[in-house]
Amino acid sequence: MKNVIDYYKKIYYVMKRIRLVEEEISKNYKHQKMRCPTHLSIGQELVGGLISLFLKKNDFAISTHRAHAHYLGKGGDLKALISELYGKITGCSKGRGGSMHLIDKKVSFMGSTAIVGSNIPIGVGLALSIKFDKSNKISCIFLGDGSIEEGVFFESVNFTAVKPTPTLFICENNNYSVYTPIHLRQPSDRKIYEMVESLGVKSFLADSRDINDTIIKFKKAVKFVRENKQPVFFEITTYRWKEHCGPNEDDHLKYRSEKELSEWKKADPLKEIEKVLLKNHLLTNIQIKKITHKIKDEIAKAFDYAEKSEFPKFNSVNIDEYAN
Amino acid sequence: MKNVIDYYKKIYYVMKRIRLVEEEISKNYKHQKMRCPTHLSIGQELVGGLISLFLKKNDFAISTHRAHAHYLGKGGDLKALISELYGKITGCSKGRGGSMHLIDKKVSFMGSTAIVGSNIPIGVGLALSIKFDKSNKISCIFLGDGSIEEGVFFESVNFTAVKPTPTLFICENNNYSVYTPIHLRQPSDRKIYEMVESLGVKSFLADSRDINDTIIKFKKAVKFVRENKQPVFFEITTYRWKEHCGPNEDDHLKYRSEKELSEWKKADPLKEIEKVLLKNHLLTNIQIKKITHKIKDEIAKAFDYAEKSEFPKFNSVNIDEYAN
Amino acid sequence: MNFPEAINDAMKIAMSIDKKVICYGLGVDDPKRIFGTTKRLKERFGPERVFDVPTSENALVGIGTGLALGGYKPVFVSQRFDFILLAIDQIVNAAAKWFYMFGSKNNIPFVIRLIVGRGWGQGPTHSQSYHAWFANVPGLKVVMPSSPKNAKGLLLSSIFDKNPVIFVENRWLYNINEKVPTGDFRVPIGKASVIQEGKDITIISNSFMTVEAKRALKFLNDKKISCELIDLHTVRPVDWETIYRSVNKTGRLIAIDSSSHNLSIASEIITRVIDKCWTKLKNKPVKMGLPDHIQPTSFALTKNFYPDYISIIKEISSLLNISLEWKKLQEKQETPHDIPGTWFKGPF
Amino acid sequence: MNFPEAINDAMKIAMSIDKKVICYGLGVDDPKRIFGTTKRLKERFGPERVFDVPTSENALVGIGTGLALGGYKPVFVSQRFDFILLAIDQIVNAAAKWFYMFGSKNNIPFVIRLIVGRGWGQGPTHSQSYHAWFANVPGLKVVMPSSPKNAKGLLLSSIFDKNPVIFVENRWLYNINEKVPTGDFRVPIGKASVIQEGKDITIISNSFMTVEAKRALKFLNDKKISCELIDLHTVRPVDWETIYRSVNKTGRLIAIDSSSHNLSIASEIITRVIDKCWTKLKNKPVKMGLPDHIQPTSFALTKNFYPDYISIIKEISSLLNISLEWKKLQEKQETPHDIPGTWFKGPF
Ligand SMILES: Cc1ncc(C[n+]2csc(CCOP(=O)(O)OP(=O)(O)O)c2C)c(N)n1
Ligand SMILES: Cc1ncc(C[n+]2csc(CCOP(=O)(O)OP(=O)(O)O)c2C)c(N)n1
Ligand SMILES: [Mg+2]
Ligand SMILES: [Mg+2]
Repeated sequence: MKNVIDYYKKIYYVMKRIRLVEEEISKNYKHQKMRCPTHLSIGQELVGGLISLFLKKNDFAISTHRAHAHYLGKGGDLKALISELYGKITGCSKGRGGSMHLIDKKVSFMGSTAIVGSNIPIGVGLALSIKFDKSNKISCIFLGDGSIEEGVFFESVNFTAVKPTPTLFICENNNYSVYTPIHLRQPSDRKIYEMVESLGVKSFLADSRDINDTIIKFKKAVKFVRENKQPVFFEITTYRWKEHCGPNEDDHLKYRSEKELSEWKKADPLKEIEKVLLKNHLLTNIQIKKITHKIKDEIAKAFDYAEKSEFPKFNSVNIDEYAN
Repeated sequence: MKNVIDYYKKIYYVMKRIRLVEEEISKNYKHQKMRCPTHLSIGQELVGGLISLFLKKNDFAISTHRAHAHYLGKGGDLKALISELYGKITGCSKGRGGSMHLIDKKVSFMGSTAIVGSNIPIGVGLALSIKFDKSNKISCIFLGDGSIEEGVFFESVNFTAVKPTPTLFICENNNYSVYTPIHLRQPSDRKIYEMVESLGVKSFLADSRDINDTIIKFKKAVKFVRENKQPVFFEITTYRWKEHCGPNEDDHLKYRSEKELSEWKKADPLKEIEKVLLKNHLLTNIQIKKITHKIKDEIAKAFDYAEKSEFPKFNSVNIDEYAN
Repeated sequence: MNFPEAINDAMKIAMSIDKKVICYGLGVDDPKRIFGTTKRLKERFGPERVFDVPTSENALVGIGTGLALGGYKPVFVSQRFDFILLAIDQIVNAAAKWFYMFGSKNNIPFVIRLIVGRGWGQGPTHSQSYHAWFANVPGLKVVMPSSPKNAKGLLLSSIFDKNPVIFVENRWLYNINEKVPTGDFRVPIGKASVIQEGKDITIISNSFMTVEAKRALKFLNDKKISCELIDLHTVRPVDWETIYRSVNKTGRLIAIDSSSHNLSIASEIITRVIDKCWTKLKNKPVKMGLPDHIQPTSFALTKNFYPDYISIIKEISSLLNISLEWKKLQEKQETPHDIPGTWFKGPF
Repeated sequence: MNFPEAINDAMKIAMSIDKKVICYGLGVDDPKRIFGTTKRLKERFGPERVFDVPTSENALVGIGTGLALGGYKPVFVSQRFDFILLAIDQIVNAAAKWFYMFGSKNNIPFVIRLIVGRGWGQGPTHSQSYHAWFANVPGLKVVMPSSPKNAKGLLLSSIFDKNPVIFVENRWLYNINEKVPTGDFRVPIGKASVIQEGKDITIISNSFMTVEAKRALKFLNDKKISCELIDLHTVRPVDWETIYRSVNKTGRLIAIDSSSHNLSIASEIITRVIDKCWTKLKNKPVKMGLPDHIQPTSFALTKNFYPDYISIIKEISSLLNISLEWKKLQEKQETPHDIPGTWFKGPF
């Protein structure tokens, strides 16, 4: 138990930073300078924290439309993220991809894609390259509960079940695909992780509200993949606070109950970690203020950097579309 | 037990007829008048027999590239089948589809398609139409062990697991997709039917060499679908004797062992049924000769009909490509 | 009536007329109702005929084909054209071929509504429109409305057509308002619409490009340039007769597509016009369209990505070799190029 | 060396030169070895670099993209072009866009070999070639060899190209024999080949249509008709300069595609030639290709489905307004139209 708490401080910082970044994006979105579809991870920061603890810099990661937290958790450059949202040449994809297309090669964050499920086989391919290289990296694929329904998910899982690769599937089950609850998309009595187990891939289930358990299991999952060079599927129950796409709340749409939302907010893993840290005197209120201040300062600088950066120029020939 | 044997006579006739049709196609193929890719069902006739016993005429069926046995088992017109192979206007698809594209609306055989897995969601759609109609038909989807690997199979199973429809998936597991054995395509320790069960669809496994068991289970499966208006997955182990595509043997290719093939040939369900019928005095050798003669006569007439039929004419405008 | 209301109206009428009409797709019964196009359908026609689905595009199209074979008239909706790339096999190898391939014995009445994204950084995978691909697939019909009125009429015709129809809706049409006939009003598939007759030049366009062309007309009419504007309505089949008749009259052609100009409907129109109107041509025909380039996300990179009424005027100015002072028009533009109007605040 | 041997040779050379080259696909190590094109690869380079796979086209293409991101140079083989329609999403939305969409930071060296079926009743879903679709996708290169020699050289260039390449092989090329240079011989992507120079007319073709065009040349040369024959080699990018130069010289153009003529490479070529060579054209350019129709299975229905050397001669005869007695040629034909030679006994 004491072991696990050691992780809290680092995870707290990473999660807090993700939260504050997302909140700042949410706040500034109305100025209409981040002109692209943007999916926030507020409420789902734990995964970003987990990967910051257990992934190595050269482990591959590949994500989805909702990628900010993964990008930051993996160590992606904040300035390049904000600049990408601003569509600036300093953006991580030179403004060409926007919020849904993030990359940071320095930390092996290989990309995030906006077609549901499309990153999954690519992550398996990355894992296969690791296998061929005989290196001890692993390949992490972030995915949502909705992507499970795409055939390519099944094909990819089947592939690595036949041909074992060091793939870690990390499935954030937030119960929704846009406004559609999972019971309209998948049989109610079927658990995703159990189904995947039956496809031939070792699986875990964790609840983001049970932080200790989640950390222990995640650590175990990463270790298993790395040591056995075999795939693992890690499902984590979580919840998105904001609207599916965009900076606002969407409670007025009533596709989910107020109670559901408020219960999840009450169980906020970030707040929970903070509480535990305070209780265990591993953190003080003054330190929290300091951390907050430090992060906010960093964020302000990133926004400033993005604001001041140049826009890219459009080149009408197919330059930059082909590598030479 | 006695009950089951009652089915033997009918099933014997249907299977024998399929076998003789396929053999005649195989024999005549070299004359180069059946100019299309042709996948024979010799060795796999049992499924054709089963559906002749338990499906109703108005139950939907939809099949794959290897569809002759299903078409005949469902009651499809033999002359129209042979004519289709000959590319004649009297063919069931007017010569446009060939061996891989069979249809006989009179017996609700709705089509067979040549893209692996592509018939599967269409069969689920047919089942959904039955559900909307509130009729008590069922929809049968024939598929091979290879089609399991296509994402659309998974998507279709998931769909009907969430939204129950009277779908009967009939999976003929003949251990091969072309020359590739199943263990290179699917995890060796995973059983298809168990996996499908875990996807949320009730499943059965039968071995075509255990005829009684297969008949009982199949009857049960059909009954379950019809009564509960819920999907069932029925896996049946079987074996293809001839080459994957074409009229010949392919033993010289050595992708499967002589032993494997000869063991399956020894356990030939058709011969087995014949044996049991003879032993139980439900059939005599003279009757067998008579049946054979009758069927051969019918087949000869069908080939003759096909030979004598007219070729279709090509119409360079897009006539017949659009319904009016 | 705006565009989503017109679509919604058509859906309601079709579903009232014919109990076999079914509407399904991700979000058809969610709070946003596909930008309002499926509003109140579930309430009115019940959850069996209007239902949400798993994210499984390929199976969903196959299921539609099966429903059609079973006697239904399904309407499947995809919120972006880009997503349907997952279902190309079912559309091309199954739905499109079914009628012909099986001896014209079973037809597939099936509408696939595809919404094309534009603006606000929709970017590489949320703003594509491969209608030209589908226009190259025998067995399919491909319909591209350009206004609320023809959207309603064309959708009703599509739903009651006996063949699979790809129905392409540009997101920027959604905010256009016009008077739309009530009731079961149909616009025929395969017939182009001559929006304005003229004698100097023929403009052929589709979807949102017709809106831009209409804007250009206002300006050009003032300058006494007599343009004939033809909106295609459907890009498979194309109404060749109307096109040839017009070009034979005017001797000049600008063909505009609402996607990349490369291998576009505009290319095919020019090729065929060359064949059929060769001796009547006064100038070489001109094509317009988006650049043959991946669409970037950044605001700065999408500037001038789409043809607009100014670039149309510019082309005409150079084709007729007259000065039309289009540069001044550019200076007057106030709405940022990546939104359909200043009321739009993102993100969709 | 015949065509499969040339492909096989290229694969062996590529895999020897570069350990990162991987070959996978259904059947690459089965007894038939994809018509011999992957012969002895597994024995020579090991089962890790040459492997069979589940029937999961969409994932397999995604896996190739991942391998490429991980530093490998995968070559994926699909036995029919038609099957790849299941993987359009991965090709178009991911592989093609990756380099540009992520700021040109990671490139995808990835070859997808697609074999186009023809003859012996391949029919509606086993004889399609949608290379024109891929030629409309920025980020892809699309290569179409027309002989063993250029197949070898183009495949080697494709494997060592830094971008995703769609490599389209017509099944009827497989039986052509010619001398092929040994060793690491490359033919550049994006450069058309002038097979014969001439001054009366330009013929532009690709893939197996170039074989037919060459046959036509033999006849036409005898008749002293001076044709310039250009084989495209690649349909994205197209070598426009070579095309314009030729048409500006001859003033006449026949563009032939090896798939449906509708919305084809031939259409695009004509459209662009109109733009660039307008004043030099002596006749209207002509396009040829398959009918815009679903391909039937029946022997009787595929007769005249494909352009052949006789129909090319016929077109030229009408274009130059001279009588070339092509009808006599038709009478001389002995091999049934649906097989590449009398040695062929079906079924594949
Ligand atoms: C193939 C495809 N279909 C539909 C969409 C529209 N879409 C965007 S995000 C999303 C929700 C996916 O849900 P999930 O995987 O659970 O991720 P979450 O948004 O909950 O993080 C959908 C359906 C898409 N982008 N791609
Ligand atoms: C999408 C697709 N991929 C590959 C093929 C080539 N192919 C034709 S039949 C076949 C084997 C399928 O195996 P299975 O489903 O087990 O059927 P079987 O031939 O054993 O009856 C394959 C791979 C195809 N037709 N479609
Ligand atoms: Mg979700
Ligand atoms: Mg099989």
